[in-house]
Amino acid sequence: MSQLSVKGLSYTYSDGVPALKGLDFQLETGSRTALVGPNGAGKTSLLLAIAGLLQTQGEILINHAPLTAKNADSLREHMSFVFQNPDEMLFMPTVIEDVCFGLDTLGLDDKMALERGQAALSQVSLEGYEQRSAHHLSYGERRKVCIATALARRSDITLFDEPSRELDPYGRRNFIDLFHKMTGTMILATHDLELVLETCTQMILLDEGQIIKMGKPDEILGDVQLMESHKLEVPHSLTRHPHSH
Amino acid sequence: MSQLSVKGLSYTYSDGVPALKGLDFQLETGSRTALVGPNGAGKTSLLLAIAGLLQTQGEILINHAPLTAKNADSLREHMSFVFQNPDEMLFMPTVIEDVCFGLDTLGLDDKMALERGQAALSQVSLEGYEQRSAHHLSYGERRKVCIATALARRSDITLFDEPSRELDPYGRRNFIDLFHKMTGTMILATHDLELVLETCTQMILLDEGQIIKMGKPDEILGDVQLMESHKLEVPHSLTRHPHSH
Amino acid sequence: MNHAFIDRYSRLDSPLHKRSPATKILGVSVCLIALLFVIPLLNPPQIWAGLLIYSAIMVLITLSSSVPFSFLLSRSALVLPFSVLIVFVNYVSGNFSFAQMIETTVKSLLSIFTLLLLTSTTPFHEILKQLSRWGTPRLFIIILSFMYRYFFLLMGEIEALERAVHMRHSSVSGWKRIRVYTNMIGMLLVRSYERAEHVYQAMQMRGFTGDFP
Amino acid sequence: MHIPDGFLNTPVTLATAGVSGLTLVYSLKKVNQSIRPEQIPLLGLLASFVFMIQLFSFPIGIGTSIHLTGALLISILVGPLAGFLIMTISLFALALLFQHGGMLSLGANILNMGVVGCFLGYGIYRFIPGRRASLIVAGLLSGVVSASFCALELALSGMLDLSSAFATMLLIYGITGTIEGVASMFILEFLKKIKPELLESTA
Repeated sequence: MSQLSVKGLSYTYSDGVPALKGLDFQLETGSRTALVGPNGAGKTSLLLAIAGLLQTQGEILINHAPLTAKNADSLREHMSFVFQNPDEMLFMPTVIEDVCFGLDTLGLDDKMALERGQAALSQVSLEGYEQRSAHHLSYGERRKVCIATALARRSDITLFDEPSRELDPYGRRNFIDLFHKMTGTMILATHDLELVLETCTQMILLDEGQIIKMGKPDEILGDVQLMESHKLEVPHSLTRHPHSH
Repeated sequence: MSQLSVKGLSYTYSDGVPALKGLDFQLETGSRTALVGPNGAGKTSLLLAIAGLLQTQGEILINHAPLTAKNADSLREHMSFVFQNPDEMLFMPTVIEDVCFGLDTLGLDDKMALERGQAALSQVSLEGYEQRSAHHLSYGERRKVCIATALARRSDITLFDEPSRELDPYGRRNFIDLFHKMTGTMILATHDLELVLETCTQMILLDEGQIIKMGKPDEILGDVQLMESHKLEVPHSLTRHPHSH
Repeated sequence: MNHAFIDRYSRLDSPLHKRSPATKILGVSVCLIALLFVIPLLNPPQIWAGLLIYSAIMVLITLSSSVPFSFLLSRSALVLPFSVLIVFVNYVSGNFSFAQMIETTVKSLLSIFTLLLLTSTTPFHEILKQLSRWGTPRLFIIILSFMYRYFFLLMGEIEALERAVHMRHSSVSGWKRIRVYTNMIGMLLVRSYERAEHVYQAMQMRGFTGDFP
Repeated sequence: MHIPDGFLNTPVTLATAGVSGLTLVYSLKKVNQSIRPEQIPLLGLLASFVFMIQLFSFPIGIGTSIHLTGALLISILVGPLAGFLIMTISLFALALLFQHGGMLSLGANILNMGVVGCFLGYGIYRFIPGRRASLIVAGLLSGVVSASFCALELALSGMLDLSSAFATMLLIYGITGTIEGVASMFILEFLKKIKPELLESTA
């Protein structure tokens, strides 16, 4: 069952530079897909396009419904987006208000929304943080609040833009554990190729707005020639160790 | 010959939380040292302290001269700092103005400053970018401009805060190549443990404002117990590959 | 500048902190009106008595708040430069009444002290919520709460920009200083615009269509 | 110049609060009608921005320091009505959180900096042709008018002898206003180079 289907998707920045050039792919329900590519490949644009936040050409089907300017608002009810920069996602005075922001548009009353929000906070081990404000939290904690906002929505599709950026190895490990506990279809744009290997079952290699290859992460990331021709590197865990054999 | 000597260095944030607690270490001229530790360990505070940008307790000697509020300006003439976020360093309308900013205080006239700036831009392969605005460049290019500002100063000591953050593997490789071409004493704070192995000859493991260990990167980073007790992970290139032996 | 801690005592636990924001806002309003509108109606000796009684009340309230006096007094003293300026201008013009200046200065000190008791015992967002319950227009409250949220971020950015300048430039002065600082402000504005775009996208993702709760 | 509480008498306090209050009600109504949802976070960020630049003071001698108000710049960027709303909100927050200006004298401060800076400043800016000259004249005149209002309010409250105070205040605020105009000019030129689309709506 394909949950997301993209046909001939193109997008051009307002200065006329093309960002996405006719992409076609389908993602199954429950799949975990990494978007990988050099800076400027179009990863963030693709995530924004799927979320209906850009004016694109081509077709995007979400749960078989075409995404248009008109129904973007209602289709977004099935999606969550965890942005690169937590400070752009957290704008309410307290943590719990941030986590519950917008839950009313999903048809939840205040009490249900609060319960969901608290459950989400405890999933990211931030119980007791409800009344604190985001600007008093550490970077890792702010990232966790962002993930909690997505968890509280219980979306069919969750989009992550560079989730491990600026996290120390421990915070990154935490994220990976949480990611495995989450349900639904996940799409994750990242430069962290080791993260791809630990979290995703398939990946899309993007470069200059085009899909170069779609397939299993270890096969694509292990292909030295392919990686080098797209300004990437085979991650260490896939290279043979100098003193093996 | 020690170029930088730190004795009993302490720093407390304005809210009373201690950031650095009595650090002692010395760095030789031309050494390349990584500062490693979890978020909040005090890495950035230590870099800012060395640059004389914080009000600290204890002693910092740069080229045997004690750093004080009075001579910080003149000692900074021997130092460069590449910030975490390029947007915080680049605020002039054009790239060349950013690169040449402050070169006049090093006693260079406009013509010499311009030559130095252009030489620095060509070292980072950004010839022809002089009149562009840094704001319109890609992230990787902006990082390169930041490095060029440091190169143009030809400092004895260069400080880097998270230089590989947000760079794609290719941009990161570029940075490593440039780093090896640079001269002088280098101090580099990072979460990217593979980067430490590729660039530095020694490292300082920091946690909670204290030096846990100072020594060779492969020895410290390869110590599973030590890494885990400080919220870090042994980098992949130091772990034995599953199918070796 | 202690910017990160502008309401740093607002999360303590004291009898005054536990009072509802409504009580405290109303209380402060009544106090300020009494101090600035009612006391001045009295005859000169009574004015001094009034100010003395008012001060005593403030001391009692402060004692029940566990907010340090030193903090309240040092912040209240921020009004002194203005008083000094007015005294100076009046002194030059020969239109100088010592008693009047002391009275005015005491009134401003007490007025700031009173407001500080509110902001040091009530988190800012609680004040906003209460104002909103009393019918303050939505747009006013929204902008105010965004302002508070992003102030800390902007301060961090301006500090970083200043550090970047100090790092490369020992003494920026005169004309050049204006150029450098206006560039910094311009850069900050550009980034604010871009951040605002992203914030709006994040709001849209969570169902925001223009109606703010 | 933020007038603290205690310096204005009751009639002046009430009159200035009335004028500022009515302007606020009007601008809220107008902005509410015309605002697009995507502008909401922007207005908040700009309020934060004004709040911040008002905290940065430059010493100018004789124990006095000045700061920019940001009113002219903000009005050019988002229009005088939204600009006034942003100024009002920043001044309210400055009084509440930073003790810059009193709470009951807020009406007077909004009148001096918000009404004058946004409406008069912006009006002059639009009226005089030539961007550079118009900005400097707008800055200078709104600074002078703002100082006159401030002096007048203090004089009517019996705090100042109008004739003597006037010259000093006009001099100081003529300088401040000119600096405000020049700074706005440099900032707008920077924006024009880096992100010209910000100025399209107002060009």
